[in-house]
Amino acid sequence: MTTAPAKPAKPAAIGWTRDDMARLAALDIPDGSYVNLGIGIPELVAQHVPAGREIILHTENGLLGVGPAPAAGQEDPELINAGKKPVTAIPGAAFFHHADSFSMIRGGHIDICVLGAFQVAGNGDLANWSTGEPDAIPAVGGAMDLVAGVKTVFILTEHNTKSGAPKIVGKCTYPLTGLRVVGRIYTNLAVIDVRPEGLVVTAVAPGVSWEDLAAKTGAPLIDGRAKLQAKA
Amino acid sequence: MTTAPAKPAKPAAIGWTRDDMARLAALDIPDGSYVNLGIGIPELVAQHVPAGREIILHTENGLLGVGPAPAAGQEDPELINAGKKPVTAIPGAAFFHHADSFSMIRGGHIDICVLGAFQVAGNGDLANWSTGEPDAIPAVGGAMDLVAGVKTVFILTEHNTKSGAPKIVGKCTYPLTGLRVVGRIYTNLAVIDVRPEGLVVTAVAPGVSWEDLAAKTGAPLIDGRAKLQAKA
Amino acid sequence: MINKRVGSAAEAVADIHDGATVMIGGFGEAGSPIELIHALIDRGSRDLTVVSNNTGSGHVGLAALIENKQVRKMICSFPRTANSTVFPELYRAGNIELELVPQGTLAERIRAGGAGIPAFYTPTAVGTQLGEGKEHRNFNGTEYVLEHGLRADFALVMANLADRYGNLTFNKTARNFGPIMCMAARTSIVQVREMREPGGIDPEAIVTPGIFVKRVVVIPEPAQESQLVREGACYP
Amino acid sequence: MINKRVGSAAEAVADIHDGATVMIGGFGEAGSPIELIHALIDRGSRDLTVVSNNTGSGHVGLAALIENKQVRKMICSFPRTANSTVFPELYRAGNIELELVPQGTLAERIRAGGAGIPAFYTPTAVGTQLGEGKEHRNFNGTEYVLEHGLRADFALVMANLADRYGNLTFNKTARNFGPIMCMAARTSIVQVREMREPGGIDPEAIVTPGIFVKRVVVIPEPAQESQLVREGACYP
Repeated sequence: MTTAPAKPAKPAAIGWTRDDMARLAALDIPDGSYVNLGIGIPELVAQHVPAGREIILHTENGLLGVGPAPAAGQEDPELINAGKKPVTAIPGAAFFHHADSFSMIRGGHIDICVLGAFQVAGNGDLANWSTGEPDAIPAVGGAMDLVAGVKTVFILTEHNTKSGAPKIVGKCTYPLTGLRVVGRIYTNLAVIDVRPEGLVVTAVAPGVSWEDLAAKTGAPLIDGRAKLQAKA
Repeated sequence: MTTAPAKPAKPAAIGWTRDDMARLAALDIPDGSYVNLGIGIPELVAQHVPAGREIILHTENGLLGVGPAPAAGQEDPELINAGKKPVTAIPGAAFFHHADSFSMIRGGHIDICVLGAFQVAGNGDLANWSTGEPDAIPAVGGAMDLVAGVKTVFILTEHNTKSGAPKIVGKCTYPLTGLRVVGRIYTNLAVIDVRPEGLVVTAVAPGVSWEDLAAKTGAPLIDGRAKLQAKA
Repeated sequence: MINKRVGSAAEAVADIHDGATVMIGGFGEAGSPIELIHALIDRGSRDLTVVSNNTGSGHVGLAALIENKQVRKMICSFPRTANSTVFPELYRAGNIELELVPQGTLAERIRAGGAGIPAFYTPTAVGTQLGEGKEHRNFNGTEYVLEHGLRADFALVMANLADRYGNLTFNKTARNFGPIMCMAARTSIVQVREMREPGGIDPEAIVTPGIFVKRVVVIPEPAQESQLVREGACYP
Repeated sequence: MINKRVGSAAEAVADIHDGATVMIGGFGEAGSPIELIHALIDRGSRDLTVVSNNTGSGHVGLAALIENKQVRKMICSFPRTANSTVFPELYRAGNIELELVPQGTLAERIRAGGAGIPAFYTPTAVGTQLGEGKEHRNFNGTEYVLEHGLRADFALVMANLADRYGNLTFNKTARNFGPIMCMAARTSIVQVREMREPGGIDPEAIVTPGIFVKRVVVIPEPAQESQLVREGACYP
């Protein structure tokens, strides 16, 4: 009898975990905000709202006041989020139709949305809906409406693609979702503000050097950490 | 002791009464129609819907399913019609806001509206919102929306003004409510269709001669009565 | 914890500044937020642009606000009232501006403002005085005019029920402009008859979701404008 | 007497002709009128233009309608589904057209169609592929694109309660596109779980007033699309 070959050890994750990233983003969401969370990593933000804060979650398919996921067996196929996953509604929730829902988005009533990204450019351009491959089925959903209408757009994403390419780039090569729309980027390596002067790094994950960060980023970065400390 | 001088006899009203006019208009409203009734004489139409027909009355201030006037003492200042008079709501009524209400109007969902008129021109132009006098306070309400959006516009009006001037004219001199919008006119003297070929009289009130009618009308009339009888 | 309730009408309108654009709900007296309007009279803000379907009755509510010379300009569809001479007199004397808008266009402009639509085309008013000077355009053989979305700094609205999130229901035809004005104003201020606990209003029956509401004041028994007018009341 | 109830889904869709534009409600399976769609498959109308947010799942409902080659063109925002290859295969083979519209623009175009607005400006998609070739215009320093109202010959919608006037309520997030599609279609056909007597639905809580509804079919227990997909069901 031979032993199975040992699996190669998973490389140690670099920087923050997804929960760390979600926690950082949640810390930046003021009490009382109306927030739309994109599908994927952004959904984790709901679990990290600091104690004592109340935020109201909007899902574009017609619900304000999204609650936690239902207990197993309690799912209702007519109570879902934009990712088509079962959710619950908090007491004080409201249901509405799609035109009203996107009036909230387009009309500037949603304070913050947290989205994923394929690419973010140094000027805040975002690409997160299509890889532009010739045989891809194009599907945009509400992404373009969200970035056009929501007051502040947070991006929550791994800093690099699975193949190691930077997601923060000088210029997006994928089809754009919106022009100059991103306000802040939370990755596993850093928190980066998109400002008129460029991409300003306000925090770097423990164990990540500035050189590491710069090497994994496709656009120039400005170190804004000292400035922050000076303020404090 | 002297007797009071006899009041001058009120001249015999010519042609149809207002109730007659409303009854004629009501006869032309198909079962199941959605109808908006203007302020004044048009309101009478509601009382003359033929037995066996059901029509749904819309009032632009947010109610579909207007019922009869409330009994004295039962008025609710928050349940009124576009003329700001107390009304009731039928079982099966629905309330909605102003943007939805005018979506019904502008979107072509109301089948018929019955309006008053200052002037109607031979081509169907309507003037019913302003006399254009320099010191008049202009007030349009929903009149322009109704004529622009409702499928069929009926006019219910006295044939002539109090001073005897024709209300049916070659060209409106008062500010217009809409261009080529009127479908049919019910007056105390006649029922007149507005058609591409001109104003076609389909009925004349008892005791009114064609010459009387023509003399009291400011636009050419086509006699459509024979044609109707030929059809029957 | 989110709690949009404020203690008084005075507190609710305290930041309405001179020169503000204020949408005021109501169709005639139905839905007119009379206590909020009176608080605005007490506040004394001047040079206001008011968006409201009418211009008020008698010498209370909206008519009193106008009579008190706080309104520079009215944007409305029907500024005539049987029982009020306040607006007509000021207008004839050239002391108040009027932008007359067809009622459906007014409603749609307010809704557009709230929905992030800067402009839209409508068939209403084509060929009339109220369409003159406006951009015209033909779509599929029909003429339309371009109209612009309307936004406001504040809205004063009367609703029926609210919860601390600002979710609202309305009462019958008092709903009228309230929901769309809440959408179109940066700060919407609502007087309601009653507060409920969250969940105390059926989430399927909420007419205005709380996201459109900034402040709620409870006025359990609002004054009835027509009764005040019959009594010859004047405010202040 | 007005009575919009018809006896069966088959009867309700019997006049949906070849070449018709059909709006179909639903966001994923929530609000998808599966029995009406299956009746349309039975009816066999071809060359349809379908306006719907998605393209269906598995081999039932909307996916089955597409698979049955009845749809010439889809107007939708998100034609990708984890568990359906029906649309992608036809699309890659060039056998179905796609007009991809951002979800909020799709909703607003439908609402505009129903509200008599032929066109409006929106900030969504400016600077993107989906804004290319569209008329652009600047209002107050911001760029917008012109979008056109959408109407349809028919709408197929799932609601919850109805009365004989066609007044409707919906259930939770199954409301989504239903109310606006009822507005935008010349003939809107609605399946509901239950009919009530007039007055049996609170007039303040009616979401879609009956004026927007032409026919109602009662399907007390509609099939659950995700369950059918799990079971590997195919229609017909």
